[in-house]
Amino acid sequence: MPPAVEFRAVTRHFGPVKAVDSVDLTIAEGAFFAMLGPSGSGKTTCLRLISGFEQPSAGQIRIFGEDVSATPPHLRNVNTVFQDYALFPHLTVLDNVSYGLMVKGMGKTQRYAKAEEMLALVKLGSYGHRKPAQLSGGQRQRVALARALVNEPKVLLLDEPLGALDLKLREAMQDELKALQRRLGITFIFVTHDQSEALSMADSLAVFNQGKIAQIGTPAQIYTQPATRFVADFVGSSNVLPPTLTQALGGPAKWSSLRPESLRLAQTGPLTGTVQSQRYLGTGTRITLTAQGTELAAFLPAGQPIPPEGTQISLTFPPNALHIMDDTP
Amino acid sequence: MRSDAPLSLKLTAGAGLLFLHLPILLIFLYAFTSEERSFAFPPPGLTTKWFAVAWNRADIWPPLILSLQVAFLATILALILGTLISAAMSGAKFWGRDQLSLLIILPIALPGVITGIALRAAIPMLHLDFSALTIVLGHATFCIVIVYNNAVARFRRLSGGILEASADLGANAFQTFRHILMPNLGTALLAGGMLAFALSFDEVIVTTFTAGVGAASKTLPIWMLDELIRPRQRPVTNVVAMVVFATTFLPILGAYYLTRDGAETAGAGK
Amino acid sequence: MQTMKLMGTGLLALALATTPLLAQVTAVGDGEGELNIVAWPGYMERGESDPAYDWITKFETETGCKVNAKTAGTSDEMVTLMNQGGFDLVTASGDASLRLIAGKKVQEINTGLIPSWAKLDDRLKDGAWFTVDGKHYGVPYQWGPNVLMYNTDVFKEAPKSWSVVFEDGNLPDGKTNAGRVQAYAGPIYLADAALYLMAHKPDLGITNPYELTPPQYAAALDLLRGQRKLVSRYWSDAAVQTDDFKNEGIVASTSWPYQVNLLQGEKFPVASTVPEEGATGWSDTSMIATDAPHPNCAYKWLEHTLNSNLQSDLSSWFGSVPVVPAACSDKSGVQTAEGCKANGSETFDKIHFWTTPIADCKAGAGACVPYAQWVTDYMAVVGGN
Amino acid sequence: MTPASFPARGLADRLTTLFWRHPRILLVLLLTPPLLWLGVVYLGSLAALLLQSFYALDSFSGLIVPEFTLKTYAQLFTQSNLSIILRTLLMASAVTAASTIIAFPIAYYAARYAKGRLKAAFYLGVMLPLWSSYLVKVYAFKLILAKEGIVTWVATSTHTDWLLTAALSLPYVGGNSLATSYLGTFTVFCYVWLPYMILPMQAALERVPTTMLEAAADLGATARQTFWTVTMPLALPGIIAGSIFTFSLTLGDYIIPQIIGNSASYIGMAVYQLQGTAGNIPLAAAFAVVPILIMLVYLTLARKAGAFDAL
Repeated sequence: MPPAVEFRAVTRHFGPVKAVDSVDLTIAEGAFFAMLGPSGSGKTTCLRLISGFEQPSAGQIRIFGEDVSATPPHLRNVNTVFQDYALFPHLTVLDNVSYGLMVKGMGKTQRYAKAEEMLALVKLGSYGHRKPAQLSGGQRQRVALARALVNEPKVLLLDEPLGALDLKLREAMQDELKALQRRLGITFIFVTHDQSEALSMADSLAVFNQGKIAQIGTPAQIYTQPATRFVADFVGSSNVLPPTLTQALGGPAKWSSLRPESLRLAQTGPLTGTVQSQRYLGTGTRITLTAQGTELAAFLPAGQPIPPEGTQISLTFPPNALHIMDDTP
Repeated sequence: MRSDAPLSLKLTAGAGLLFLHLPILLIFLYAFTSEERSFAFPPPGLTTKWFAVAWNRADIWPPLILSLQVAFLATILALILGTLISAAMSGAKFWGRDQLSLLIILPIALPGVITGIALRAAIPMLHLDFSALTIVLGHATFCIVIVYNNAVARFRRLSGGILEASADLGANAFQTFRHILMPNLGTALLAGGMLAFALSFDEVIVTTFTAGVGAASKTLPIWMLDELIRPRQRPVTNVVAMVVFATTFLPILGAYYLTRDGAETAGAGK
Repeated sequence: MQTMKLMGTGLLALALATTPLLAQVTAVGDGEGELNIVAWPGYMERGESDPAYDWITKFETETGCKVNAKTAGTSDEMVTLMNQGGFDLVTASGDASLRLIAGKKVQEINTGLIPSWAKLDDRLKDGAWFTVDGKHYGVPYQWGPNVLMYNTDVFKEAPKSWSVVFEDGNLPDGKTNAGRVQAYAGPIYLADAALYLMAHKPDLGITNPYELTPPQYAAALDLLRGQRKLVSRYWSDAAVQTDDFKNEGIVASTSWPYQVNLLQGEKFPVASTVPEEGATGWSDTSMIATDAPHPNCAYKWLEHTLNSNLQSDLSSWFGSVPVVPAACSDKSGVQTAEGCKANGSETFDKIHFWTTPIADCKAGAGACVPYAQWVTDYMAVVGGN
Repeated sequence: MTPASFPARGLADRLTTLFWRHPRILLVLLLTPPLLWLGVVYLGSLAALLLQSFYALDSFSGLIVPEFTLKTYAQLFTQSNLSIILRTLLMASAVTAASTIIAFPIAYYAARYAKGRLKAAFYLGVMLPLWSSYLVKVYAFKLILAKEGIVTWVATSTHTDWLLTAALSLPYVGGNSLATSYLGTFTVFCYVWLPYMILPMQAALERVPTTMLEAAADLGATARQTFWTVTMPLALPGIIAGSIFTFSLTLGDYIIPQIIGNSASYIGMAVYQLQGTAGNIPLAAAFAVVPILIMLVYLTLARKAGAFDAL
């Protein structure tokens, strides 16, 4: 069984700018895959390369083993949920959802039936006659989803799908999307700049930086074993330690990462410094200190005494918490 | 939230509008004057006979029909060309884009007399005779920008993704054009077309240069120019002006509502 | 590209096929259904201005030639219109006709095809303004003087001199003439100034107002520059002038009898006179364009223009003198012998007819200021310089 | 199991694929007809006209000598022709300035305060005069401004004729009557082109978000400061767009100064008369170069100011 999507040394230039720089990527069938990265890192371009709105300057893209280099978007069995939903303002919800079936030549009764079915699936069964302008943001999001899914695509692409929703709705939709993906078994690929969203939803994810993939792995791998300083910094606000400090802590002369939650207060410890600030986070308190010339953050779970600002403290950590990284940033 | 307008603003705005309309009221008044050849103020007497006279004047109808035909053809041409440019301009960046935007505006930004005299010099070089068709040629040239402006503004307002969304859902370029682009662009094109039509219908400067000889090239404004220069039954021109004024009322109102509603729908995709 | 070429060739062939040969017409065939004429305002009446004056409708019914008239306010405009082509006929004045002949824009007339030619006024038959090397290039239409029109409320008796429009001064009502007089916008009006100087500055030695040596010309221009201060608007259009007499307080101006008739017809207090200096005048000729698209209709029209009824009505309507003397007295139209006299039929020898100024004049080759110079300088004067 | 891609269903699909593979082809197809029209017919016409300006008129035969010369341009720089150009520029600038001032309250009221029906009424109020016959309007003004016309009649009946007399006795701009003075020409120009100024100005003002004005007020700006520091700079593109019309239209009009005014010539009139009456096409073409150059500079500056988006 070929992978759902495969990038082979794909490069995309915009003038002199390399938006995507020789990327190799394999996304397994049925995966819920996230592309994570700051804006301008190339993740959205990768998504548009899969849908066909961008064409690679070099390299090859395969969907289910099939080279789609010469296939325009409208002939790719791939659908997209756009960031701003891109609903057709002049069509009703029902016509929006059945649009893909209509242009493929399906009769009215049949396509409306399928569209109604899909609307029911996204819990918008009674909204078919409305115009997009009469819907709330969350409802439009579901219409966009239904409009894409009704075509039974091999791969569903989602571009910052939850970006425009408020926090509560976003959390509900995260669960719904996840459940929907499991139920349909379709490969979902979504793009986001929100690391917590990526970590909580995806089976596996790729972290993008400056047109390249910095790391691919499961959320746990990415979180606990960041491959580069960039990943450690971008995903979950790790402490990044320079080679000298790593060495002082007993590691090799390489960059390393240390999660704030693995640090513990101790009478004596390898790290000592003065508390500079503290921030109460509900489940605990985050304090910052400068130790051995490096600014560090530590997460102290609730129920512990919190040293006030200005106090000299020592910190310790379990031996396996110090994660050694590649030297590449 | 918005407070009421200051009195001084209301007064100046009102005075400005009055300035725009007093001469028009005068045109209406002199459609009823009993004087025939040249006007003097105040009118010596009032009569409604000029409406009947205008109706029966055989020489009004051919220019009126010609003007409608010319405006119609010029509008169609401008619609096609203006839409093509706006589609090209709203797509990818390409070399010469800025120069092209200048070129489109040129026929209306340069004085009509320049456009007129240039076409006057060029048309014989194309082995064309001056005729109603060359009037259409001239009018279409400066109507393009009217259509273009309306269309390009709508392209800009269209939530950019909907054309991509259509392709994504499996529509080819022609299906996207028919099902997505035209319904969303339609009202803007209609509004642009109406404005272009009205502009062509009243145009006199370029027309005097591109018109042929004889009755076959006599548009309504040219007829009016003749009538005004050589007055006989001058109130008849006022009657015609008044009727044209009254009949443009609805299309202009229509264009207003079309572009206004269009803005709302197009913005709603966001 | 190939198709473009083919189309071009096709158009060219079509153009050649429809262009009549330049040779003189030898017979008048059936009308072509249409006739395009460039004419002075008031020359082409179809009863729309006044139902009593209609000399087009009958012609149209008889010949099936539909007449389209394009009016021109100055001779220069007429020449330009004829240069642009597409017209069949022009009613050219003497300051345009020779230019048209020299520019080969009008064709020789076969007088044998115009039976009424014999009825023409003998003084006009071989007029130098349309006859070159014994060949006739047109058929006389009407002639008349450029009169001084004045408001009879202001002038209890006719002004004796053109000075009322040329010299700064007070009018009989005691008020200044500044802003109350008008001048003609055509460059040929320089001749009116020259005519005035001929009487008032004899030392300049002007003998012919159309043949001016540089010093004479400069004096005429100076006079016109002085006149600019008195004139608030020039007229090139008969209707504009009648409006200005009614609404702008204009009381004296050079004019055509046509405007005098129009205003008198509206009971407006004006009259006209030919002052002691004499007057310039026009003698207009109907000429056929070289590439006239409707030559048969054109010949039919030429014959029609010499019909006594048209000549009589036209002279009464326009205030001009018929070129067919019989039209004054044969009661074929509304004109009468007194009317002809009032329009200046006996002033023929006193009128300095419009003619195109050329550099080679009696004073010698290149001794006079040519017309192109008149145009430039007079435009500058009117433009305020 | 559905495939990863669908086969092309016909010509439309294949063409779409072609356009997708080579977007330039679509661009070329879209641009060819308008470029043929504007680039070849229109620019070609202008070029042909400009070429003529390098020819000269033979003063003897009155025919154009098709040989390169700068003689015609030398003629353009004679005193009388320069004064035509200067007069036209002054008039166009004055008309543009005055139109801006008169248009502003109308545009501002329509954009900021008018709503619903009132807004539609304002729109109609501006559009209708724009589309009612230009010629008939100009002739109506003849009647308004004539010595024995409406203005005089009103002035006499309200005993304000001293004001009119004072205006007419102003040096240079005054005259025998409004209809035969610069004041009259100026008034009619302002009247006829006013809607062309109001519409883009209103559009630009409407685009100024209310929140921005509120932000300015919130930051302590007075109404006057808000107006000059926020509203005006944001409305400027619209004003410039409107001024393109008022300036250019005044620059080229030849009908208004013929009907209302003191027979003083303007560029448009000069072009028309030289071409139509005098048959001096080279000089007419040289005259035409003046507004072309002025407008090209004007448009370039306007584009930099973002005025094209406001057109």
